Amino acid sequence: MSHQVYSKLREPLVTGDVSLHQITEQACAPLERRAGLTWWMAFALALTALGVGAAAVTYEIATGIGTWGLNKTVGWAFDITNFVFWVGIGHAGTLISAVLFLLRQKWRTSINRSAEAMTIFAVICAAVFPLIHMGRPWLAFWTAPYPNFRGPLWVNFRSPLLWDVFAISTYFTISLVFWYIGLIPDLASARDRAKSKIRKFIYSIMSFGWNGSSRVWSRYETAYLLFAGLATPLVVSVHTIVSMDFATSVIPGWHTTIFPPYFVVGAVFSGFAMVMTLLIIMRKVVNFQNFITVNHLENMAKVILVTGSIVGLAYSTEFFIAWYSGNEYEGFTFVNRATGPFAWAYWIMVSCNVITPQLLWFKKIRRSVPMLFILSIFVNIGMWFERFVIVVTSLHRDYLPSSWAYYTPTLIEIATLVGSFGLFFTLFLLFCRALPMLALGEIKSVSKFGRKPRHPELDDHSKPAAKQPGKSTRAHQRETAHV
Amino acid sequence: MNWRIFIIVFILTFGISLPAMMTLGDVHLIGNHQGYQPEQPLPFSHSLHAGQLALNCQYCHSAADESRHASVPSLSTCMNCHNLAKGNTEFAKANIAKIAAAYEKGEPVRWQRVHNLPDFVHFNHSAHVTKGVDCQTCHGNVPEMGVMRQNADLTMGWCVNCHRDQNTLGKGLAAPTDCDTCHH
Amino acid sequence: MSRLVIGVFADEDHVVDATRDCRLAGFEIQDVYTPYAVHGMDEAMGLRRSRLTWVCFAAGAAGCAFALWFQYYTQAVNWPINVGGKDPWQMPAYVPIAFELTVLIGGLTTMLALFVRSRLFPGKRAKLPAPGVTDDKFALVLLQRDSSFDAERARAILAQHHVERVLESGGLS
Amino acid sequence: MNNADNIPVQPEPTDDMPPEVAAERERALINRRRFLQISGLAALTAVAAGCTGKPMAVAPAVARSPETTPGVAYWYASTCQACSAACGMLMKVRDGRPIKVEGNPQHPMSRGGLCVKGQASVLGLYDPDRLKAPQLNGAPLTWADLDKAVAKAVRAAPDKVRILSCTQNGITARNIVNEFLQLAPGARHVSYDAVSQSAIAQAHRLSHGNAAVPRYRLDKAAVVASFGADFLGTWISPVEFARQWADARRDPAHGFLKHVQIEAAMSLSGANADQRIRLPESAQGAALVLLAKNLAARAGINDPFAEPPAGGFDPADIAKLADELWAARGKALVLCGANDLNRQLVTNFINHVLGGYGATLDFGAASQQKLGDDRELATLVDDMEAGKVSTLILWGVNPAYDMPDAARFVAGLKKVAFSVAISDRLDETASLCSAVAPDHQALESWADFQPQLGLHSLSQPGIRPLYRTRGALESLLAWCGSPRAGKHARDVIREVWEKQVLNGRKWNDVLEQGVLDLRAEGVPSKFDAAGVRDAGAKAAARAEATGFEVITCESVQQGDGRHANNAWLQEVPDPLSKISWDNYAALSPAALAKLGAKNGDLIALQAEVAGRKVALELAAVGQPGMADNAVAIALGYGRTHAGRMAAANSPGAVIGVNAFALIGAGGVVTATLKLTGGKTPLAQTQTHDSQEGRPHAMETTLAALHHGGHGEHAAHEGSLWPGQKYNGRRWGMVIDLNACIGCAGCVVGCQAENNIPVVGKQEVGARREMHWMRIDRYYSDDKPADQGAVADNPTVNFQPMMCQHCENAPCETVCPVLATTHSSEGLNQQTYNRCVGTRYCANNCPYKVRRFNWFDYKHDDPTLNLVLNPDVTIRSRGIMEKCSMCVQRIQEGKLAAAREGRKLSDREIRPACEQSCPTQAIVFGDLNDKGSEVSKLAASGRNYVVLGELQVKPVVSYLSKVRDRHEVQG
Repeated sequence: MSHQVYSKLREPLVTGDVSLHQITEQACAPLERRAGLTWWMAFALALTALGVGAAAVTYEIATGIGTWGLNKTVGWAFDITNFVFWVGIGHAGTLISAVLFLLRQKWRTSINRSAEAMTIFAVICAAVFPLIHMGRPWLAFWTAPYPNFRGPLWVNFRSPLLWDVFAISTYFTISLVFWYIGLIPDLASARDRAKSKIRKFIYSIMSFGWNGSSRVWSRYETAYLLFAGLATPLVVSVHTIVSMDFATSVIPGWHTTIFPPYFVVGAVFSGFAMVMTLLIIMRKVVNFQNFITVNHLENMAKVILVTGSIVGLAYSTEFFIAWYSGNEYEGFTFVNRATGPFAWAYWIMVSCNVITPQLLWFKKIRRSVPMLFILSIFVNIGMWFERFVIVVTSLHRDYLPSSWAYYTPTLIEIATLVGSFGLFFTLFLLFCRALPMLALGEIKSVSKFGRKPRHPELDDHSKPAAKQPGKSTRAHQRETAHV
Repeated sequence: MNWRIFIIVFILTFGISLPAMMTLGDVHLIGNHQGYQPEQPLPFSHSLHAGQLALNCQYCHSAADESRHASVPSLSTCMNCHNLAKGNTEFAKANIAKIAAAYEKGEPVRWQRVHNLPDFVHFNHSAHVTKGVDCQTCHGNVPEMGVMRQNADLTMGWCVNCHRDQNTLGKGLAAPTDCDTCHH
Repeated sequence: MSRLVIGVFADEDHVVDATRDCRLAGFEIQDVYTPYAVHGMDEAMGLRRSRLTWVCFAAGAAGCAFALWFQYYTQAVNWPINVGGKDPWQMPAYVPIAFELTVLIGGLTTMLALFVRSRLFPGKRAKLPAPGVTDDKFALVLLQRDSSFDAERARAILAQHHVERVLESGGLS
Repeated sequence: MNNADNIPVQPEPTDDMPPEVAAERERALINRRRFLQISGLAALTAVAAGCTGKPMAVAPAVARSPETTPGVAYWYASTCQACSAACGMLMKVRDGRPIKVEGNPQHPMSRGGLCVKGQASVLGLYDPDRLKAPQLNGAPLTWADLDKAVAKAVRAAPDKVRILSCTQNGITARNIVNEFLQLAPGARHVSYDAVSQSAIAQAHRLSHGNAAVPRYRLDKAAVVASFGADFLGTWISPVEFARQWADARRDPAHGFLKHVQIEAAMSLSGANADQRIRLPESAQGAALVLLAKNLAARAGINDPFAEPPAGGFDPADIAKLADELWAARGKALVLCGANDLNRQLVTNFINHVLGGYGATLDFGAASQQKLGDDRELATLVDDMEAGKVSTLILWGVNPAYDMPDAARFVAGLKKVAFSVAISDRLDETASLCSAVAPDHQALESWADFQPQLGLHSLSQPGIRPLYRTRGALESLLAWCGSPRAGKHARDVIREVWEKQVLNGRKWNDVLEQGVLDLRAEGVPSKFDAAGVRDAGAKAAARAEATGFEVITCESVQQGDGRHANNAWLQEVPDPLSKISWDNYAALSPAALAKLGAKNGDLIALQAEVAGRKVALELAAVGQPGMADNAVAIALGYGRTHAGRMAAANSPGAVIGVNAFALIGAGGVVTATLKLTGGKTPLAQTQTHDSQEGRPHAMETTLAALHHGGHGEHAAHEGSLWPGQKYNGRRWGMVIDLNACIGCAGCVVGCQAENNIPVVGKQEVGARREMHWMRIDRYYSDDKPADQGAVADNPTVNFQPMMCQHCENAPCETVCPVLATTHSSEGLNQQTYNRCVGTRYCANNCPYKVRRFNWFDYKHDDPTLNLVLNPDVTIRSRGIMEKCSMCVQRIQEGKLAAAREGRKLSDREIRPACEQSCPTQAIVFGDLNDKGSEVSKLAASGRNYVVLGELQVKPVVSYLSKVRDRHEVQG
């Protein structure tokens, strides 16, 4: 045993000595046991927030956008801020599942399911806002280019808002497919251990008759790889297109070529922060410390540190270009951000997004779960304010000083924001109860990773290969595949 | 469940029904009342007046060449003829007597409007009459209609396609297809 | 009448090796049922590379072409409308949607192809060779078409690879 | 659309029914109103009806009269009665109801312009708070009964009858008043103006033996100096003056009227002047006297004045002004806005020295617009107090509201046995009277006017009276027992006109024109300098001032307050402060800071005016350009009995405070100000005053222009895209900032034409006003002013701003549903019914001219809805809207030309803003037609587009403003 050398870099992805069956047991446990008090309290809280938001949205749709604090100068504020915020949150999920998959980052396996779920729910939250921000949301279907009897009158394919429609719906669809395909084998596991008939029936329908056939696994793996390949440029494109809502406009502070990369990085930044927030809660609540280890958190903290620094670079680049361009409107907009009536929002953004992540240079902080939790909350707040700063401070003082105006949100808008969090957590909590939160198949496939073999008879790898054909190749493969 | 059945159901649901519902729903939404033929308070016959008697449309609908409305004739216009023409049949006599009585009393007849456009469409009769568009082009073969009926579907596409054809098919009326032609 | 010989294993390394050996010994492998995608199984079973990649590529290309054509048709042919003084055919503006439809149609087609090819659909009844293949068991299923099937040898190979138990069955249900 | 379109209403009004059949008439009225409700609502219900296909009935007229073709608009000439200026007006009557009023281009005085109040007066017709039937002691009755009661009171003591009327200058009105006075021997008629200028007439009585206000002729002037007279905004005949002023400055190559304004409070005239001298009210007399001395010295005549006390102004400024005036003698004009005999006498002396009488001031067509006589009014009130008045007929006046000492008037009124008010509503005065005889609204009435001697103007109705009202002329005839009693006012007027002025001209021709110009010109007059010396001494004298000098002024939008219930006028912001729905205490920013107050802080104002203690509480507002020791308060607010709008739509509330009590008897009124600690929200449409040095509202100097420079108008060319071609017409507009005075007439004209909703104080305060057009007002602190510190007396620039109809419109590109697109004639079209309301277009508009329907702005008052223009869709909530360049007018114009088989001529189509502009600052036309006016102006050296560097290529361009002033120093 002592001659077996395992690299220090290859720390086990799953801590604790768990067998395959134990993985299934532990992962399916939250589905099968009765919900605890914590869950019910959290669910009640989320549902209340959702109710508040639903009431606010109902009131707004029944009365008019005037129930918000917008005016003729500031035509978007909380609505689009929330939209971009949630889309951003939705990026980490796909990033973790697709990009890290393509990069063969095996540590993703224990967090990708919940990250993907988070993506789906965040995109749902995001999609609510373009819908309810419309003056006549009941006519939202007019943004679809369907054949009609108006001439036919199509849609305007030049509008970034229409690109959004396509990007968000594509992103949602592909993310959902990706997530669901990942779920199918695990649903089969849940099905095959289900005791009650109803459970079995539901999981039977949802698992598409999955039986673990290796022929299907083979295609499945190819398809999964393809989805990852499709989702990776997609995730970049979505936030690029969202950024084009602003970048293709003529408003100083919006009309910026740096926006696409800036938005994508910001989305990764905020998305990872939100994943971290959620996972820290989840690993505690459902006892997943074995699967979601401090190593996972540290890895994510590193991503947050890098993206946070890029975001900080983007902020300073904006200022530099505003000065360097010599454009008086552009220059004013950025000075106004830092010193104008919305300076408070700007400095919240800078301190949360640029300063706090720098603490992650310290390993102690990176490995301190409470510190990470607090930091991730700060980043969430900061990234919300980043979108608020971009949307509102650019609009409130643009070209003609005669139109300059201030913006104050109303209670309805705040309630809508609260409601979107309610929707998100309601969906997430239901997900925790109804679906396997860990990608069983994937965790099982890495459960031996960085760990000594479970079976004593497999201990000796130095035995001649002839005696056990294939053995040495397998073991070798496993060790090299992850280099 | 057989997977073939599943695929058929899937295609039926998403491939056909949804697009069909959307397109048909669209027609319904903008209020297609083609064929609308409301009952009128008096049995006035266009086929008699415009058909057999060959009265010019604008004899009664006199504002068609100067106003956005073609205008429904006033009772005095009816009485121009019906002072003398009292009717040949009992039915005609009775109804013409009703007109005369309403005229005497000064009570207008409340006709049912056949062609309705939404408020955001500013159609103008005079623009079309001035350019020599026949009434029948839109209103159909009125001289053969006993009771007036909406001939065309009056959808936007119907308007626009005719306007477009004027330009592309060389009919030469230079009909605009700008939005603000009708929507302002 | 064909019968199945099912070897149930507890470790992925064993089942992979058993599969390879069985295949090399000339046994027809009906399938191997595993709780997760076992690395090296394709090679062990001698499976060809999946053609889903080509399906995805073709569908994506078709989606892209459709998107470009559709945007061109609606904006420049069917009813060209002056929007912001721009040309009816304004390629850069149509790129985002062309890309999105490439991904959407490519992705959905791949999904459908996977489901159709693998006969997966909601409500299908799962046919398991042995309990636990979705949990912690690995089942190697050998197809016994005729009497030339050497059951003894098969069992021997399975046993050599630490098979937990061997079942025989008339078919999966 | 309009299911009532085919019901005729005769615009030619018929006689009132005899009073005996009042009951029957009432029933008829109900039917009629029912119809009006239907037609008004049709526009609104049709959206729903059109979609749901509910049956709609058409009830055609039983017999159609001429000029009642459904859907066709007819225009009738009339006279605007929104203030005493009596400008010429045209009424647009569509389907039996006036829906728009515009200036009458044939009118020699107003020449097609109409001020903001005039534009809004059509809404007054449909005011739901009008009185609907005569009243006696609070109970409605028939006209016959009312006439009996009034006639009895008149007959009882004819010598104790007094008629208190607003300025009545029409020959028929005078004829009837004279008949009344003859039939009631001993009765007296007193004229009363809420904002009196009676000192001018009195001064001319002393100096010229002619108690008249001369006709001021800016069209003949080369230099005008105004001491506190806001002649562009509110003074005597602002529309006439504004046009003359603008015409005299329009083409700087051919003469340029220099305008110097000397004033304490920032007025529209001061904002537009070449040079504005900020001078406290108390120093203006001294400045006038010094100017007179300077001029006398230059003229070499004996100077009757003592040296005035110094202080408050720089004598060098006055000397320079004297030089300029003297150089332009014969073409110079000095105006004085103070209702102060002494200052007016000095002004007369100055104008006399400058040779103005007979040239720039003319008695040949003396103004008849302000006939009020303060002394006669004082006598009347004395008589009332002394019980010498038994019957008081109040005609078009509201002294209980707008007399400085209203309390004394009210007390006197209680001693009058019988009082009858000819009024359109139960206002502050009418509600105290024994009887109320509701008058027709201006658009329902026959009347005549003579704003200047020899200029006769007719008013004819555009609709039959909506309620049981009667014209004032008819009422007076009925009450004095005239043989003409019971005759229709039209016939009475026609008879008088036939006798006095028609002189063989055809009545119908004159009626069609609306105006008859028989003015004499260039009448010489003699100057008598006897009283001038004394007046000069009194004018220059300065009391030891403590506290703030109070300046009460009419605001451009509210005037004397008679339109307080007109929502359009409440909503239109003040041209300078940009505050709507309120009046306030305007203080210089320095004074505001000294008080430690911020905009909107409540202050308590206490003053003693002519022995009365006055205490008011109102919001303080910093107004650059105010003299530091002055506080200015707009009159016309604080109406308690005007109606629901003046009460901000909540019973008991009142918009603003009544400042009439602060009007003194000629001298300077001072007050103490104290912060109360309270705050009040202000509805302000523009909160940032500076242009931040950006080249939006551009300005150049006359000298620079003569040297070929006109500011930096960089050309912005080049594009990645070939762009769209406009082969037919390409509509465009040029706005001459040199002519624009910022009066906001266009704003209300646009509102009336385009069915723009009123949103109320709270929503305006939330920056959600719906006006498609706004006037941006900038205070420039980057250019040194001629006097005082930079921010204290800023240069003011106005810039009308509405949709610029950019060829490369950023709004169009971003709309996902093609709701905003470009037309083949170069217009940016907004298709309301396609809009889903993402507001992306508004965000991406660099000019911020798009307006969003935040709520369903209710059109639920069936009477008010009658004013809606059937050619413009009512926008529901969630929809974006904006200036369409009055595309309904463009369609109508093109169609009219096509119908008549002719080519469309240049300037035949006029958008509402262009039409309404008193100074003709806006020109619309075809940019592809090189001969069109708009093309010529677009090629002018002063032409520029706002934000040209964005390459959005607006088709609206501006001509930079020209001021005759010194170059920027340093």
